[in-house]
Amino acid sequence: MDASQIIFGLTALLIIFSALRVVTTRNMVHAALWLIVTLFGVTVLYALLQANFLAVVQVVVYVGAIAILFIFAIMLTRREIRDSGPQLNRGWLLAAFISLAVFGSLLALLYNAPVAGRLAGSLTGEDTLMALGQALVSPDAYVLPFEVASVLLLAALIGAVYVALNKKQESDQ
Amino acid sequence: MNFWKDPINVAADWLKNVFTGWGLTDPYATALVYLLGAFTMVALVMLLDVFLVWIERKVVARFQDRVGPNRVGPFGLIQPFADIIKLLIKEDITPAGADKVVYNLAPVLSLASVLLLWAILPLSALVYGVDLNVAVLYLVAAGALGTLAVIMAGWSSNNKYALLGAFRTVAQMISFEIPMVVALLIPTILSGSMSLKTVVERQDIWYVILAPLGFIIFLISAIAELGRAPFDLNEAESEIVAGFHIEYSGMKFGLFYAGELLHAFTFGGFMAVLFFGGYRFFGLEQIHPLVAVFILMIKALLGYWVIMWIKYTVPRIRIDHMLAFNWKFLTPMAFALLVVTAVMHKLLSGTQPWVYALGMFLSNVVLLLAALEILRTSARNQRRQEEAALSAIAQTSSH
Amino acid sequence: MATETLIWLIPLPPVLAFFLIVLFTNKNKALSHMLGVGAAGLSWLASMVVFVRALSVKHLGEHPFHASINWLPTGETWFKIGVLIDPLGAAVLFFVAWTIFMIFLYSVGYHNFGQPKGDHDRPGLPPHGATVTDAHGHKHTVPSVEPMYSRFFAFLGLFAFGMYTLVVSDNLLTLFVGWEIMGLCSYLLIGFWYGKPSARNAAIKAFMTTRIGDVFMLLGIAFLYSVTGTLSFREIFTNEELMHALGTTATPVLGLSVAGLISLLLFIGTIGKSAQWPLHVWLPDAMEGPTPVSAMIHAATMVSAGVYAVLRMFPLLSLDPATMSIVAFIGAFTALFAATIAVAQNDIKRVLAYSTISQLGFMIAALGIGAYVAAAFHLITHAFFKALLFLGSGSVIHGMEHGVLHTGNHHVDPQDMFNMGGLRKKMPITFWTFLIGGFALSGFPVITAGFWSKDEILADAWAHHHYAVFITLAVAAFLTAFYTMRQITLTFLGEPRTEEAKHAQETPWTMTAPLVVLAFFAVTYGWVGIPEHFPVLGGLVPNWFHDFVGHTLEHPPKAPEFNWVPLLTSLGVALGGLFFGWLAYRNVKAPAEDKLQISVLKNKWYFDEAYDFLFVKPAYWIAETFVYKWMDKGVLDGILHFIAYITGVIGAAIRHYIDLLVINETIGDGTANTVKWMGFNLRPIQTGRIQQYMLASFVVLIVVGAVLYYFLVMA
Amino acid sequence: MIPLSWYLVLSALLFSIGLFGVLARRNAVAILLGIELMLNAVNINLASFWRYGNTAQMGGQVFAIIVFAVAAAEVAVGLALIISVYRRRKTVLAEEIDLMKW
Repeated sequence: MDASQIIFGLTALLIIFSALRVVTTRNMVHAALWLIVTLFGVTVLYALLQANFLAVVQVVVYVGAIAILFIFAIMLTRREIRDSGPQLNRGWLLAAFISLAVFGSLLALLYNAPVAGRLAGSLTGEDTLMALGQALVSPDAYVLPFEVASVLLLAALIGAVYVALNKKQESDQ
Repeated sequence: MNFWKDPINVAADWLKNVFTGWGLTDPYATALVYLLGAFTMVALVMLLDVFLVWIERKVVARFQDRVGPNRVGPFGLIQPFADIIKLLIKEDITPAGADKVVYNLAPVLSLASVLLLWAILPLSALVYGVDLNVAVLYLVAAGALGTLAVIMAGWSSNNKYALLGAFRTVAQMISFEIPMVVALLIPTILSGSMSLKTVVERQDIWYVILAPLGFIIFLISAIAELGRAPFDLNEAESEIVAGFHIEYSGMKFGLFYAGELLHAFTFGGFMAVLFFGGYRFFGLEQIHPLVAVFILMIKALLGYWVIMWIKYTVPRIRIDHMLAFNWKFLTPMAFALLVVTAVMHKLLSGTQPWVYALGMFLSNVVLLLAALEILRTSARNQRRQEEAALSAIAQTSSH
Repeated sequence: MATETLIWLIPLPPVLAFFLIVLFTNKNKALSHMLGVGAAGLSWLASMVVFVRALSVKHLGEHPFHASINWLPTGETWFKIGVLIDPLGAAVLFFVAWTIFMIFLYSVGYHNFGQPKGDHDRPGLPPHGATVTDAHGHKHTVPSVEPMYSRFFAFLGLFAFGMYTLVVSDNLLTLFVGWEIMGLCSYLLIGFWYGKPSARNAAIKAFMTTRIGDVFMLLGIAFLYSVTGTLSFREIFTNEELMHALGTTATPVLGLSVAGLISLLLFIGTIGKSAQWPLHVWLPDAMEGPTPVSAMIHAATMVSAGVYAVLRMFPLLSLDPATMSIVAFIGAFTALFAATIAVAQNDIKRVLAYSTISQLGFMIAALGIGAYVAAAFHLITHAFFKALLFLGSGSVIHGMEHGVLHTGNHHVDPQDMFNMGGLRKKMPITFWTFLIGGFALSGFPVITAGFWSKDEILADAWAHHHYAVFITLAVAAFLTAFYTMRQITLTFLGEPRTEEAKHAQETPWTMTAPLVVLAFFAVTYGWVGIPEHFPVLGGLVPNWFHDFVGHTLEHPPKAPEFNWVPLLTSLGVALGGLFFGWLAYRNVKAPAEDKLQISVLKNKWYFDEAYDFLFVKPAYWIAETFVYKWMDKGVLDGILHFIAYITGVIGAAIRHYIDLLVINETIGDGTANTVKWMGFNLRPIQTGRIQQYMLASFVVLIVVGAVLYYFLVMA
Repeated sequence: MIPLSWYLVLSALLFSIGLFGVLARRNAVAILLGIELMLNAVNINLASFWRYGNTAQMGGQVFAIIVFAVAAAEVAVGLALIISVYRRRKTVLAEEIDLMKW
């Protein structure tokens, strides 16, 4: 049991617990905050996997922007601060069963997949950030998905503004 | 590695040997040593924070042509401690209906986000927290944590005004994050790497000379990120009471206040590292690591002084003007600068250093002039339309 | 001008007149008749010039006036048409020109040119006279002018053109063209007064019967063309081995040779045209037309065209004795047959019509027995005195109409001989010219031309031992003389039997002048053909006609040597017939007294009824019942109705079993119902709740994943 | 050292928890939270496959970044829609937003 395994165990527990909390808490803001805790757990995982760039981007993008967006949305769409009534809809039992079934089938897949037992190779000396940067922009690697992603973001930006904008004009009249 | 050259690492190894002696296996020992190192760093920084309170009050006084605290101890040095004691004694009130956990966690997080920054600040060639290769982005991530703390504070204090203040602060911080990220990219382009240690090492010519406009944009967005001076609208007295930390009193407010000051100083330090050569001062830093630390501290204080200077001289800007300024002027200019620097860096990379420096400097000046020119024409059009509207109203009324 | 071009131009003026009258001067009566008469005059003049030039040519037979042009392209060669004037052509041209000119002049008077318009005359009906108030103010009716005056002259012009083309043409085709134009004109002129139903029926009857003959003639022409490759007379007849080939090669029909068959077919055309025995029925009815028409068409020119055609084809005919005997038989039989009918007729024009048929029978019989010159001679003389008789009867009728108008009693038929009588005092010129014509017809010895030509035929018959033909022709001649004298006595001699006869007046000069001219020819023309060894008069005048016309043939026939028997028989027959005719009818007052009014003769041996019964009724029956009722209505309509019924049934079946059942129920409504059912059952699935959709999709994911996994990985 | 299977099991578990969140929660925003969890699970997988695979091949990390971009875009548009639905329909519960067309 070396250090990384311990850290992995702890963060795994943290992630699973906070994910369950996200899904079960009745107070929406708490759910958002628990999501943020999960995100931090995932950041730690990335750090463990020595994917530094992902870890930092995870924090900047998810925690910095998306979580806050969630909190904004939750604030804007609640009549009163505390949500009342059960947060689970009627078919939650079937949903639970289905998710367990999915989990089971994924485990089955893993059980048979040959790759599962492999160990991590050494990563000393390589500057993964430089390699990632080049992979992102070199024409024969991933420049096209990168550009398409940027277009997607632009579209989403305009879309969100447009949807919100209409509403604002209406509310102005 | 003799003690004289690299005192901290020598101490660290010594300590580690002590722990292994006590029977801890190697990983645990290193983990413990890192932990201790972090503690010492935090302690020193908190001490510095106290000193900053004093500096703040003295400088503010001097700006407002008054002496500032000089009663408590020589030159008022004890005044900060007096303040701390006052805050500790004050009654700690928690508003009814506040979300206890989140309410109490908010101030801790805001201070934590500032302390996290010190991990990547290279104090000297050998003395630094950790040499992250994504240090620049780490800086932005820590900023994101600060935003989170603000929201949690605003929402958990169950106060409509706190919530509104929090929203406005968050909007401001997120908006100014983008020009800051772009401004941070410029030293990355010039030095070719994101880790601050390599930025400092490759900074033979101070980047402020190569990209003065970059420094200005970084300065403006940093001030906005802090929520101070011209952009401190959210906790301005004349606006909505005291912003998101209305309901906080006692030491919780103290934490927020200390966090804010330390954040300002940290950004002074980052300005020094990114644009003023960090701990390097024409070779003086090789003498001894502590000398390097001292040089860095001097530069950081200068940066902090500039921030305070702007704070107490520039009038407050309205929130929509501020956001408009950011989105319509600062961000486009930042992107333009990024492109220009990248292109010029590639063009001039082969030339002598002085040609390179001159070229970069001139490009920045030209860009600045162009930006100002665009600003002036749009302003003039705006004024002409206003006058036309006015004259039209005047005519109709005169009939 | 060259004779050939002159010959080309002869037919032209009448047809020009026809078009001018029809198109332009229709309204102006004076201008129209001037145009018509002028054109006829021009043609007459041209014919006379050509006739004189023909006489002046020695041996016209060998090298006649002949010119031809390329008309129809037949592959590399051209079908040539042209004009030919040989001795026969010249002679016929002579009498045709004269008769046509006389009839043009006569019809001016006949149609009362210059008289006032009729009170209630309608075009299409004969004029009924106009009431005129003279200087003293009292009214009396005067014959009115023919309303369709210029139309009459136009048709005459067209007819003249047809006759002239027939006469001058050098080949069978243009001959046939002229033949057809004359057929058309006879139809138009018989039915001139188209208001009268009898005129209309007569025109149709004439046209149809001649048409039957023409069909066979056309067959003959086509057969000739296909065999010889040309229709020109000279090209065929001068070609010895062609004639020989025609004569010898046999044909499956009746065992005749090719030449025989062709000539027989052509002869059937002549039977139709010259109204010989089987196809004679149309000529008597053709009397419905105005008298100049009857005179010109049905006495002088048109009917003689048939004989002219046989004369032209005589060399071909003479090659086959069988056809010769058929022709002879038909000619003789028709002569006797027509004569018997003529005796019992009361209408003045009908008597003459039947006499024309019998005289034509004489000519055909002459041709049948080989008497080429005699036939031609009788053809020409007959044309003159028959035209004279007809025009005479026209002026008699015209006079009687004066009487009818005078008395106002329109029920009296101006044409019935028993209403006349004693007209010699009222119409002296008409009487004398009519008398000469009658004597010429009956063959009064020596003086009249009729005697010489008829005697010629009898002499030929006797000389060539055709005794059967000789006897029939003699009897026919006797009957001819008898009914001629009957006619003369009934109309002219004795006392006027009716009021109208008393008031009959002489006709104006335009009508009597032609009578005198024709009478002159009726007498003098005979003297041209007196046979040399005639007892008294033989040598006085050279038998010009015989050797002139004879030379048209390759080897001209010998004149028959003199024999007393034919001479005596013709003398006896002629004088006997006349005497008995006068004796029988000198005091006959009414038709009842006439012993010869035997019904069988009166009704023309019931041929009309027979034909009606044999052909017309069956034709109607076939058209009416057989084709219309049975074929059209019964069979075709039947089939159609049956098909309609069947489709109706099939349609109903399809609708009932396939359309309603299969398509509507199972396919149409069926699918609709199933879709509705499926839609109804599937609707609950679409709850609108997004989570249920995701739920369903993941269930499917798992199931499919498991299945795929099992198959792909495990197996 | 941590075997790859641990990461995969963890991400599978996180994925199914997210799935449960999506299927069971009534609040539309909670559904988006669930989706975020699922996307994070995917990212863990990508990063771990990158790390335990051939680290020179940056495919894993690149796709993780792209998942970040997509997630951000999706959240932005999703929340904008939910807010506009809320303004129009005054409800944010998934069950009540069940009209097929507006």
